[in-house]
Amino acid sequence: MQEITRDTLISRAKELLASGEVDRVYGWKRGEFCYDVTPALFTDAESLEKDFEWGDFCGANLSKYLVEETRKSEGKILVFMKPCDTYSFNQLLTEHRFDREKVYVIGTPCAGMLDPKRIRDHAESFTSVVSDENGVTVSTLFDGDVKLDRSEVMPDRCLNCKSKKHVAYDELFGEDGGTIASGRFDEVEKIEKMTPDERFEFWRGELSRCIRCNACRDVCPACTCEKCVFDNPNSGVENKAAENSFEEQMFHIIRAFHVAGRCTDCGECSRVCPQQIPLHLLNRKFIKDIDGFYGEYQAGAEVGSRAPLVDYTTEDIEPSDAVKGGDENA
Amino acid sequence: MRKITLDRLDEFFAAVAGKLKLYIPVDTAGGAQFQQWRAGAKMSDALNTTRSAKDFFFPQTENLMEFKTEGKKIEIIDVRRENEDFAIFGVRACDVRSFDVLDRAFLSEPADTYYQNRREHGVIFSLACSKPAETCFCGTFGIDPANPKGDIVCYKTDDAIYMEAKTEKGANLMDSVSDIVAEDEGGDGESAVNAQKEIISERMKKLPLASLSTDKFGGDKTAKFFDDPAWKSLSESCLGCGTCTFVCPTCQCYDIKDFNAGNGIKRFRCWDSCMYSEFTKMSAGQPRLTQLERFRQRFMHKLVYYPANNDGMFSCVGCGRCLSKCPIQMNIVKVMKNLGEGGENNG
Amino acid sequence: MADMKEPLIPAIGEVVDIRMDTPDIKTFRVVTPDGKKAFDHRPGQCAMLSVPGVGEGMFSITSSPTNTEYMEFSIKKCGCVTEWLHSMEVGQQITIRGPYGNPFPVDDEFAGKNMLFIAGGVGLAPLRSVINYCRHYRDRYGRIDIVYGSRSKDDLLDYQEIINEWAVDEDVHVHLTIDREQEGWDGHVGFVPNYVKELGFDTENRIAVLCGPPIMIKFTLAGLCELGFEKTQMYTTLELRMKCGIGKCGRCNVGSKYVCKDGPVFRFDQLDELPDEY
Amino acid sequence: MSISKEPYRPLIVAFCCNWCSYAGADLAGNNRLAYPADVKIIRVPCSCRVNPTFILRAFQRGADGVILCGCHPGDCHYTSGNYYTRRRMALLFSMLDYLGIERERTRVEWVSAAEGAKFAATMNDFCETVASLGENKRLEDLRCKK
Repeated sequence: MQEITRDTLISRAKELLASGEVDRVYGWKRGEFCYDVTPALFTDAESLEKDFEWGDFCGANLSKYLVEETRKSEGKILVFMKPCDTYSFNQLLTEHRFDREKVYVIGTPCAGMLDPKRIRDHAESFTSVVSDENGVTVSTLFDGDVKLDRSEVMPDRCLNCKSKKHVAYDELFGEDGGTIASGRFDEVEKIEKMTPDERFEFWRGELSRCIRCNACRDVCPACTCEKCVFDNPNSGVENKAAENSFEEQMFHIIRAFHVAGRCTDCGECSRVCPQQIPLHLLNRKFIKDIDGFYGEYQAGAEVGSRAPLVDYTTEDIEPSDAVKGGDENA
Repeated sequence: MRKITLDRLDEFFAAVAGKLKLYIPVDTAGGAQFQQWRAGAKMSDALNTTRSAKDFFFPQTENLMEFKTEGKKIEIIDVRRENEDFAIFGVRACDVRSFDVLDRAFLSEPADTYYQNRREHGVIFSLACSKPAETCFCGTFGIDPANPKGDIVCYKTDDAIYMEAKTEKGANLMDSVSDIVAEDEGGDGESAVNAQKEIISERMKKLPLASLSTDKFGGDKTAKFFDDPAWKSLSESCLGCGTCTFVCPTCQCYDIKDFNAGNGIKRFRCWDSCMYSEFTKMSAGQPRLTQLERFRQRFMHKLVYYPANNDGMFSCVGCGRCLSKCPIQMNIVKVMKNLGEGGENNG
Repeated sequence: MADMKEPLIPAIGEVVDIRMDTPDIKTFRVVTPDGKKAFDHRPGQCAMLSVPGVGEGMFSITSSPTNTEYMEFSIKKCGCVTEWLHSMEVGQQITIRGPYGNPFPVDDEFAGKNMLFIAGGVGLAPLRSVINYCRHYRDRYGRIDIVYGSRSKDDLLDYQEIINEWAVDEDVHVHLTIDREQEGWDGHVGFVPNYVKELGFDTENRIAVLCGPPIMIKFTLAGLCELGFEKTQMYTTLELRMKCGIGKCGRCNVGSKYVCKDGPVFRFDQLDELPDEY
Repeated sequence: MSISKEPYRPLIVAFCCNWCSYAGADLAGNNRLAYPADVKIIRVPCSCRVNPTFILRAFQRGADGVILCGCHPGDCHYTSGNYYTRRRMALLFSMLDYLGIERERTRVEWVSAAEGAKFAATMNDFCETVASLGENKRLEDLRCKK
């Protein structure tokens, strides 16, 4: 799997801590099982040695924590970032959410993370997962070991990985990859080709499962407002009631709209949804439209780029034509 | 002990659905969920549903009353209606225990009539687990998955489901469908059920969380744990979303809000989460300013405050939903293991 | 089901009189539409007032339980519900439910004691019901002292009633103070905690009841301890965010105690057992 | 039940920008050009003041169609307001269509202050299309229904 191992990261982190260049490290901490890894802050070598974890389940995108964490002390923070995390990192820099000097980024290579929910479809009550070049062996409590192909247990965001390129790093482990032409819009096109009634039923079925827990908003690195409109009682949309289909539609359209043009397609929203609603398909629809209407744009590709919704040209597409071009069998 | 073979299960469901609304766990894209039974619906054999059965008694949103106002006058409209009878099939032992936890909260003086009415009209078919998941720890709270409570206890073996009515409500329902579900004369029911109980208790011992214990917790431990240094490292990466509280079968907190629908004002109740930043915010300030205090409140309530008010019963049933659903994989098991261990050891 | 009494469903109350006591506190007199008192209450208990479409708020009932015609609430304008209440006119209907919370122990711990009431700003409202109750059953209690302070002279709540009724009562001693010098005011000037220490009350057979802003409670409590008061002799009433009022919505707890059900009246030694989250 | 059940009339919400389309509506009124009374006009300083939440809130409160009128691209009083509107609404309408909501329920029209006739014609046409679609069932809030 990655020839860069946990120990490489730990020794480098210990060096940086010892040299005083950074005063704390944002990494992951082991839990009860192999997959329940929690983002955690390490300040000394001893806790790093004991608890630091890095492997197939360190999928959490840590860039959002930096907004809060950089305010807490003057020192630098060391943070390990997969390629897709660095896009969110750049997008947050574009929006001046923290200053670049307070963060020391080490880019780590990534061959795609594993998704515990997809593993559980194949192997119930599993406790440990070992992955190597020819696949993944999952050892379960009652059904012995289950051999699986890696692509069966990778989340959609990794199967349709858009880029192995680190767009921001102070130091890089392993060599840098490039952007990949992935089929990340296939699913969106499949939905677009449905008839309006089918599309409505599909989304009503998906969104009706929403339990309004706000996990998708709270984990999204593009959603970093100090005070979200959904937490503001007199905004009228704050309604916590999963009362009927309208509330869910309103919440998800507005959530996706607020990150339109800024969403880097990191897939965190779908990773954390307890009801496994494919929320990335909403954000990807906006990305596909923006690329189609206003030219290829990847949020976070470079710091300071002007997001599509705060920019314009005099010959943009008219809204009435925008929808006609949507699908063939309109 | 009554028996129904698996191939005639649909007939059984149809018979019960003839008497009252029946809900069974059905597989959906988001894991198993309770849905109203319709002919041909296939029961999911997943271990547990994503949303617990709490929703049937304490729904996420519920209209309490309506107001009509003209000028200075107000008219209060009581929208409470007698609920229809309904039955929920396939409730696991942990979720059945969560009803006891909720009962103490809602039915204690002064009783909540919305909840009470639904409780009276609900019949619970509890289903013993056969294959617990690694995230299960119901044993820690004294729940025996092999002998769940509930109105009618069911055991599912390879070819049949054995049912035993435990309460009067359950017995009435079983009698009303007795033509489909015959009494098990052959007697092999007992042995099949006991064999299954053996398997479950064996498996429970092998679970990774089997040794988790609640000895250090309880109603009198407020001072001991309130200022524990471990809270800082436990809560540092908590996002403050409401997932753990909304998938939890025993979370009881709710918010009361008014919705001006134009044609009248509806006062409704909806689930609320102590993890949300607005939970205790008031015009005079906010007693729980940071996420650490909110995080602490949630687990202190489950392990200390609730037992203090309910003679020792914990407000957690070990169902494991928060273990698998938390975006950053922080949960009550890690809290129980790390609290009181001299903070620095946050392993 | 509709016949069962639902604690969350309120009754209709009508505001029959609005008195502007101070620039930001108004006292509302509430009765049922047919003119009677909505429900009986004990001194120190609260009621939930609500304006449909705006929200609900918990307010202490400031009129004494012995008053059977109506209920009064002194409300300071500081949030959306209070703002709306302050914009009301006489005759406006609101909804009311209660009584909630535990009352002051006027018949057991307080019986036969000398009473020392210490209030700051709008903190007099919860104590006014106890003071008038003690004045009504005057013989059951010893000497009554009332130390009440506010920002300025026109911020003194129920000033007329204090001067014309309380001060002239037999063996009732009123000590008023305001924070800063103000012309037209010849009384004491200074903060309540210092004034209490200045007056110096002996602790013999005396109960102190405090209510006011947290900062005032903190210093007054320290002052009284210096004078030798025991924590078991001192009471206060807490104010936290209360939504259901019946100890179920899980919002107003301090440690394992719910302010709306186990409180709002607490003795200070009980408060010490609770974590400092209020 | 009332004996003469009136025929179904759609409820249309029109956001009109203060400088052009609102003046256009005024002109239509001065010239006695008729357009259905079901159109409820909301004046906004510029078409880009309209936030997607407003449009969804209008549907929640019972609107069957929402039309957003602004100045012609290039004549915006604030020079670039309607350019942002154009991008924003293109994405929003495409998303609503993606969710299966009938695309004819939402529309953007550029109406200048001098085009009273165009304003009336647009409103008539929009009312007919929305009326043909019938009541809004896909973006409604049951609690606001009569």
